[in-house]
Amino acid sequence: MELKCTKDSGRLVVAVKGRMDAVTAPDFEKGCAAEIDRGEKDMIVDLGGLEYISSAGLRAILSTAKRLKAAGGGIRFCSLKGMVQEVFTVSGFSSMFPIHDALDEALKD
Amino acid sequence: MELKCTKDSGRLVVAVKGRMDAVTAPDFEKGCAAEIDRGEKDMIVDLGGLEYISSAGLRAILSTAKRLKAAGGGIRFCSLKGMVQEVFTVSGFSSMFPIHDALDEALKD
Amino acid sequence: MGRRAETLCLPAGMESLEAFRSFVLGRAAAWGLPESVLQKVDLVLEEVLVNSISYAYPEGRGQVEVACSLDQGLFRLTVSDRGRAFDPLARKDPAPVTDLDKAAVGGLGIHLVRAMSDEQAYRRTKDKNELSIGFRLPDQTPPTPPRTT
Amino acid sequence: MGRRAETLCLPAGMESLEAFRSFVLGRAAAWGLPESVLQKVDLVLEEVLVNSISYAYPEGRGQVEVACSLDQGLFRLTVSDRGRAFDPLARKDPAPVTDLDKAAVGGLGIHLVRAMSDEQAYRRTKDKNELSIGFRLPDQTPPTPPRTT
Ligand SMILES: Nc1ncnc2c1ncn2[C@@H]1O[C@H](COP(=O)(O)OP(=O)(O)O)[C@@H](O)[C@H]1O
Ligand SMILES: Nc1ncnc2c1ncn2[C@@H]1O[C@H](COP(=O)(O)OP(=O)(O)O)[C@@H](O)[C@H]1O
Repeated sequence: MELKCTKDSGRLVVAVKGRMDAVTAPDFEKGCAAEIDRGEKDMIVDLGGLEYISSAGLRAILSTAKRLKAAGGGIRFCSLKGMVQEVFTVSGFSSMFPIHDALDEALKD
Repeated sequence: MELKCTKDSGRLVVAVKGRMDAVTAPDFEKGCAAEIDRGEKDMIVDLGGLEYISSAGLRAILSTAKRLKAAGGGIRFCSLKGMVQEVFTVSGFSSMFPIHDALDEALKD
Repeated sequence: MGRRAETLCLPAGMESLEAFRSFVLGRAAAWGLPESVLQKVDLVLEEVLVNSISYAYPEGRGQVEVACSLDQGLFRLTVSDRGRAFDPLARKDPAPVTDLDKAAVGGLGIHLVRAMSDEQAYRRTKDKNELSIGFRLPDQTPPTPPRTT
Repeated sequence: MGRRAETLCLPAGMESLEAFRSFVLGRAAAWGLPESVLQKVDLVLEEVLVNSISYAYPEGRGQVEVACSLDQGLFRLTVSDRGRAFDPLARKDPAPVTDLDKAAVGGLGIHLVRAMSDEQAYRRTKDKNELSIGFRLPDQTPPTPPRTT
């Protein structure tokens, strides 16, 4: 899994690539926690490069989302595809979080 | 396994690289048979690049050697190393065939 | 008569995940499972293995065995351990939670296993947990070619 | 108490050789076997597997199981099949032939198995052939460091 945090139009974009599984999911959680510690409250997670996610990945996302909400902010996702989209649907994550087709739409919101 | 047949000082040198196992040994036998069909009677087999040999490899060598002898010629080996040398020793092949340390010695003989 | 199952048995540790994965996906790919099914197998395998590894042997480490077979269009994955008895299919599937404050962290693995596979069966025989998951292959009938008149 | 054996069970076909090989060498390397022993394991595994694959199931195909374990400096490889009973260790080791005309093509596999391993045992239990081969690891005592005075 590869994690890249950048600022786009003043907003934090976390781009995730590869596989988010039981082995790599903690890296996502840690990477996001570091940004929250740095004062970030809102996060756009770009999953365009994510090929695989398991319940360990969902767990890492959920605790990140809870942290952001506790900080008074929130999380949104964009560019889900294939099995990642399917896992978001069957887990209810697609109803729990704002989901955008592409990054530019997420940035407009 | 990689097989390269060249002429050096007018003598046929067959250089073998990689692994000579149950899957690849028939390729050695076929490659040599083609040379014998073309009229070759004597062969120097350079095993300097061979990393592994199993009984299937010994079997392929033995039938090639029998063919060459039947044609009135013979086979010799050079540059054995590691486990290939050990397999030649415990199988008796080192006593059955002329073995040389290096190709230039085999060519002198 | 179907194919006999092919099995791999390794210690119940996270370091075994990758070997199990390449064994199962290697077999499944060799048997011609399409990418869409491979992804489901990949996910279900991780969920079931991680549970065995995390919960089956609270004191010390045991072994986990993974078997796969293909029979009449059904790819079957069976994961067994000799840990404490646990029937994951007896758990009521959680009602979908869409409120972040109410969502519990965890507990989604077994839900995904059900959602991503076509058949599930649990057996306890002697001291063995055996969870068997079936994936139906898409119909292989080739599409009717378009008419060219 | 040693490690429990780790096993892989696949169809008795030449197409299974590579999967068995990467399983066994992967385990052996993970357990720290030195290259010199790995090469012997590689060879012995091929010889024993090719025999099971070639001779155990004359009519149709069955399964072969490979187990490996490490216990007190002995790496043990066990190959089992449910084919016809055959004890390779009962064969008299052939006298070394050094005359090309007298050398028979074939029959060197079991000889190499013996020569390249430290222990061999065959068991027939019920309908199962079980050939177990042990490789002793070189003494791990680190060499005394040279004095620097
Ligand atoms: N093999 C098992 N043995 C014992 N308990 C298990 C086993 N698998 C799952 N469980 C229990 O079921 C619960 C739900 O499992 P799961 O849906 O995979 O979510 P998670 O593991 O993320 O909590 C686990 O928290 C655990 O208490
Ligand atoms: N698993 C087995 N079942 C039945 N017969 C076997 C088995 N393994 C070996 N044999 C017999 O033993 C002989 C010697 O085997 P081996 O030393 O490996 O040489 P090779 O297979 O090259 O002939 C074989 O030719 C075969 O007749």
